[in-house]
Amino acid sequence: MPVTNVISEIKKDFIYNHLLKGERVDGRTFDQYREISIERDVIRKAEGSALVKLGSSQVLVGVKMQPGEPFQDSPSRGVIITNAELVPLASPSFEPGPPNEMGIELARLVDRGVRESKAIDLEALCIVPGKQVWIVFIDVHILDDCGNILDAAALGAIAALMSTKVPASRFGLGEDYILPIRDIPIATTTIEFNDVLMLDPGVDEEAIANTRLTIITTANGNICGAQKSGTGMLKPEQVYRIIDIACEKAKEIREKFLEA
Amino acid sequence: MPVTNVISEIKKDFIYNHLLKGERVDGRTFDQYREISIERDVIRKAEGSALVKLGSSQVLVGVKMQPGEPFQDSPSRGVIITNAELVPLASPSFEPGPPNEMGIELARLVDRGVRESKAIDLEALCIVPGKQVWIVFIDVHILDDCGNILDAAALGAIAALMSTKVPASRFGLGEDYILPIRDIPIATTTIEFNDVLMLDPGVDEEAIANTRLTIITTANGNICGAQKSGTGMLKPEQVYRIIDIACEKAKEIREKFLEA
Amino acid sequence: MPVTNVISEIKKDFIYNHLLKGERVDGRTFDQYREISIERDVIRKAEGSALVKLGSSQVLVGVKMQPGEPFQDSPSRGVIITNAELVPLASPSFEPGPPNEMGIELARLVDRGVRESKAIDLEALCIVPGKQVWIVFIDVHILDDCGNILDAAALGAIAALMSTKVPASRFGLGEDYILPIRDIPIATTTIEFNDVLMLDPGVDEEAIANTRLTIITTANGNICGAQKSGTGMLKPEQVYRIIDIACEKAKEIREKFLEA
Amino acid sequence: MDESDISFFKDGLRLDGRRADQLRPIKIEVGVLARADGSCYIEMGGNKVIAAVYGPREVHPRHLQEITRAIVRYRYNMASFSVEERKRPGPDRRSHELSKVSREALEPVILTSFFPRSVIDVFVEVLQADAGTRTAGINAAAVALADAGIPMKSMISSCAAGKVEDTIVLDPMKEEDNFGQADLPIAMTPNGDITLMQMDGNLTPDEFHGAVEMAMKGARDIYELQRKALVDKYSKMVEKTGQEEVHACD
Amino acid sequence: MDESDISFFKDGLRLDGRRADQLRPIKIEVGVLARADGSCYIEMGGNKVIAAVYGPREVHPRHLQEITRAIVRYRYNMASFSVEERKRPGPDRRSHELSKVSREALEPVILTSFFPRSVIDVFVEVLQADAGTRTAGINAAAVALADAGIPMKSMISSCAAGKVEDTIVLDPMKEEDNFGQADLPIAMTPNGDITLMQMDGNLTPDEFHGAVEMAMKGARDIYELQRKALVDKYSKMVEKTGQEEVHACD
Amino acid sequence: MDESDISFFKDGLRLDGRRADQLRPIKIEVGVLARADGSCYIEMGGNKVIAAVYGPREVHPRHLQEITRAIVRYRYNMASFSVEERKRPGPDRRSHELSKVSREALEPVILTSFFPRSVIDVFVEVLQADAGTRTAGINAAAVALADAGIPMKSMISSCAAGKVEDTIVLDPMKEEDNFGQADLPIAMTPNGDITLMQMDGNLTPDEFHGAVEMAMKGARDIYELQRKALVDKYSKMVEKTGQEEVHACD
Repeated sequence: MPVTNVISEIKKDFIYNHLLKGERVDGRTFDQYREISIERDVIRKAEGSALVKLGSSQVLVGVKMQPGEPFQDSPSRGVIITNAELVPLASPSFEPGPPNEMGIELARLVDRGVRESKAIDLEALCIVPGKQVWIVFIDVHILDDCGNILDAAALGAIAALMSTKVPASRFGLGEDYILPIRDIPIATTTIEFNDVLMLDPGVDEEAIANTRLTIITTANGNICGAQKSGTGMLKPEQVYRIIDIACEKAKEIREKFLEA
Repeated sequence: MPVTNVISEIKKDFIYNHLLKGERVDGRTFDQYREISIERDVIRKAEGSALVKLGSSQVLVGVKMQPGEPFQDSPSRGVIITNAELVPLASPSFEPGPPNEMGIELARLVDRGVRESKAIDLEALCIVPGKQVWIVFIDVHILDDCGNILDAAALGAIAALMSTKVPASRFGLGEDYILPIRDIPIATTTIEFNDVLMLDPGVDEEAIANTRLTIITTANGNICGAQKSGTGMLKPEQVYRIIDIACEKAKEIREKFLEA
Repeated sequence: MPVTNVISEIKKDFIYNHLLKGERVDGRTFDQYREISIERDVIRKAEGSALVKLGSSQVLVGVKMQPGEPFQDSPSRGVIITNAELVPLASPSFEPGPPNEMGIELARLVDRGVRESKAIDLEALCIVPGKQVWIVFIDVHILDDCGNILDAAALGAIAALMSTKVPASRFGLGEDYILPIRDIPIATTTIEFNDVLMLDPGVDEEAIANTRLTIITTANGNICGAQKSGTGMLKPEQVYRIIDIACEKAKEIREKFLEA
Repeated sequence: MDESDISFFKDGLRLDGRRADQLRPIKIEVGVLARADGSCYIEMGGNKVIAAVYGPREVHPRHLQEITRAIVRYRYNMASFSVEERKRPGPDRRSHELSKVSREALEPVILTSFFPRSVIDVFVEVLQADAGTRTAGINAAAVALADAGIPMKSMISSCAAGKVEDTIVLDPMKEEDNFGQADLPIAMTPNGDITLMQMDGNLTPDEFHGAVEMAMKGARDIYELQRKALVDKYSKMVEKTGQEEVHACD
Repeated sequence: MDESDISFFKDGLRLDGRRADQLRPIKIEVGVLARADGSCYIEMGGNKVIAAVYGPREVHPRHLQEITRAIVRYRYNMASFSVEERKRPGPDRRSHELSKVSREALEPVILTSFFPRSVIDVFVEVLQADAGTRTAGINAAAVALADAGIPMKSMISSCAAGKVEDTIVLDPMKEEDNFGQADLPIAMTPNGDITLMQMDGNLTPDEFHGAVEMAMKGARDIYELQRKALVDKYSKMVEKTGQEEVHACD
Repeated sequence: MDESDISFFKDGLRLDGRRADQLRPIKIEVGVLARADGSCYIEMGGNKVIAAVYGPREVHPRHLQEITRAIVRYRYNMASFSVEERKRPGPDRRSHELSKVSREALEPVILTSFFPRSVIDVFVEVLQADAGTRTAGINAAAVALADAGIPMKSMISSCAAGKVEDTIVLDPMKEEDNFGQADLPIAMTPNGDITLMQMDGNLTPDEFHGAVEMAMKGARDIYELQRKALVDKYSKMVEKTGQEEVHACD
């Protein structure tokens, strides 16, 4: 609708002019996240779940587990399958149908954080070596995209995993037990615009400053994942600055929301 | 083609004006079906088949059977799989490709009639409990859509099932035998227009009066399925009237065509 | 782009006028192939491979093998699966996505040549009768479509098969051995235009003279495959003439490139 | 539908303590999403369903446009984790059918002629399923349409009746749905015009009649809750005087 | 293609009692469908095939339009129950290839330049298959095109020849097709212009020659039957004087 | 990523005899395809990758058009036979992600505003894979864009660094990639603006820093080879005086 486009252009100008002046339109500082809330165990039918709100962005993550076959090249390790549904309910720009490039990238980054941080002890998920292992399905359901759904999804994934109970009794495999989690990966995303770096972009900031760098850190402060996205460029020094910010911010978030 | 559209508009007006005067354009009474014919065993390669003509509408239903795995939650019961192909040969409005909403609804209603009436004794289709049962494929092939293909398809399905021979010998499972049928579900569809109810709508009547109610009845006069479709509304009294008509009409059809 | 279309129309006229004068635009005689080169074992990861150049057309064929289940109706024979990817890199008219009609026809013709000539001894590819046989994947990858990619693909397929080593040791099935090849099918394609027959059409000749006949011959001079394509017609005498040319030409190609 | 050995009543009450004609607890929240033009979250018993409305907006692809009216699209979707055994993402045949009948339940009251050549999109996500997701979805969708300011002739309310142990019951829950004898969901306007009716199982004509009446009674009760939820939201908006509602993030 | 242990001849006749150069029984009916612009039902031996033609009509999607002529589409489809082992619905690679060559068998005689920017759709449904479905489909489709009033330069007739026990035979049936040595279907105009030619198996050039000639003889015989079916239908229409043919339901 | 029992170094050199900061052998050929507007073939170690560029050309489907600039599409695809275990044809989730980040690696230097409403298509086919196919693909694609005459602000060069046995190494090969501790591919302009950065595994911030610097060094070396390949091709063209380059078959 033409009207919407005009409004959206005006809004962009508004944000753009703020950024040029070194201000964010919602009054945040550059390294400030919007308000974060995490509610766990919201879906009784899932083995684990978490609803993450990041400002107005809302992401629901559910974890389901069932026994299945291991991969041939890792016969005694559990399997992680991560999927993200950018359902059209969450944004006027999402369309029905199988995940597009953006949904696939998001799912793969969430997956990478969990996998590369070795957060799940996959060896512990072996039932019968070479025959049967636990499959962990991490399903990310975006409900409201007001920007930076990636960080929210990654946060939801680890929070849901930390609340996951392995449903062993349902499958006649002994008593249920808590899924053993060994690390807490945190993803933080920064955008760059006119050499200004801003954490946790809102949806309009994302539209204007199309260079993003996501850094995933482990509990000991190492980096287990990184991804630049968008059609812009970054100087190496900007990358290093972003890493410094990311490590610090991830530590805060981890301590505040997940180690409590 | 513009010409066709003009003709179709004129035709609609014509039918519309008849309906306003309480007449159907083909001279039928409101509770009268078009001529019905059922020819069984028309496809030698199928285990059972029936070609149903309902006026000019033509629907061919084939039944194939083969051994397969039962569902986990019903290990000793056969499986029914119903599919409908609204092939583009049958109507200018059908398109190639996987079944659309309309084809899926039709298949699911045909399936519901067979399933909810318990027409097939699924327990009798168990070969080895939990391992192997008979799969019954009911394939509906619409050949000519001149209206109310749903009733024709449902009629074809039960007629084809009543002529089905279980191909046990082909699979080394003993001698062939007649598929045991325990009930004869009949679907009757009524449309509503200006508070007039009309059974068995023709294709143009369907286009004009877009409120339909399909009632599926069993041999003992009970109701085993119902579905309103179309973007109109029905008063409860209309629903009850339709049920009365449906039960009576279904009895007639059942006696005339399927119990002979 | 309009400009391209104009150029392409001018080019077509140019070729058309040459053909009317009984000349081919690149100076070839009517029964002359463009330069052929075959390079084998170009892909180390494949069990067999060949890069065929036919003038500027380039086709890469890779053969992969792995153990798998036989078909129910041929329990002691290996399985051939042929696939062709007309990737959009190879021509402005190719589009991403699953093979279209043209890609499917090409794959099925390459397959037919290998299968009907009985080039592969499928009985020799049985591992455990009814349980495990070798699957031979023939994957045709078109790299540059400058006309007559079918002949190039068929040539690539048999050349790749002739260089294929069965990877038995990788699957713990004994020592690797050379895939036994019993015949060398050769496909030759002729186009017809104004009653002139021309072998090995270039891409512009294909566009103008849309009647093609492909003949596949075996080493003993028999015919094991034929396919007319395009929206033109052929007289029986033209067919017989094409067969004579095809048999002779195939013999030359076979001797020159594949029996050396 | 097998009754198996389950007993559905104890001391005249159902397994979850309800009377035969009692609804499960219902919670309705309006305007829960920032990006959507209208939205609603509903809990009906164990069901957790969220609905969003976008539009009227441009139609893509173009050839779906209607010259004289808006088209309505409805997408019913279940989250993978909403059911006991993980569901593969994406629509299956069941969800296609539910999307169709749900759309046809709402379309009769939407004034589509106000918005020629445009589309009104209704998206319903089932986050947790517990029998009755289609009726919960329609209830949420109808409120979300109102929240989006789409002009409607009336509200739509939806409820099912079922039959267990030869008794007609209102708003069946999972066990009653799985092992009961019949299920009959309806949707209707406040003055009793039926826009959705489905049924499977086995009912005599009299039982059918009874089930329809009971489902309609349930729908009437739900209508009051829908109305209240919309009034509550509107009241809150009015309280913040001068403050216009803005559908935007933050 | 394995000959296995089957013997294809007995007392000089084939398994179904035919001579080597004899067609199976053929039945052709014209105008069997009400909705289609033209239609034809054919039985060739055990094959039961129906063809419908729609058009010339508008092209969707638009970008397929040709400015100077009608495009022709052909969809060969097998019903799930048409073969011994149930076929999954929808097109497979084989049906894509058959659709292509069948379209190319008919397109040469259709006067597509009469209808720029439009499409002529040919839909062929195989209801029962018994070797030779592609030739049966083309025969039915050609008659359906005529029945639809599509201007054509000539009729198209299609027939196959095969090789069993080193003998060339006309119109192979299932056993001859499955276990024979070669199959060669053609389609042609009445004056012998070939529009379809496919072949697999193993033939010497001389056998190829013989098979083409025999298939052409079969096609000529089929042409007479196609012609008769069309004339019969036309005669019946003329009998009902003053009564125009109406392509409509009822 | 498990280190298992592999030892990645012997006498200070890697399994293939390289030093830690050494690239694998690289071969670049420009203009290897006749139909494409620009093309490039690259070998990086065991990788064999070919890239083609088409455009600027018309956008289909139309609604993807941008009014003010060309859109860029990038399709990374692996041939079925390019890997040890045959890959099913067609894109998977990994190739979708690689296509996205590779497109974003090139788009910053393409002057898309020169060609409103058009598309620049980049197609990359991996013919043989040996760790590092995305970087090889980007290197080839960048050269192919130049070969197609697409105006660019600068060249793009791509290289990865990895970590094995706690040592940062340049341009990891298959074994190092499969069993190493980290992989960090980048792409950049000749003056060090980074357009692609991905990383997985485990690195301290200092190691991350070291890996970025090493990958940038590799990219700078690759830039020289890209430049040389383009100059060589241009020199040859100039030699054949008066002979214009024609992108056509034969």
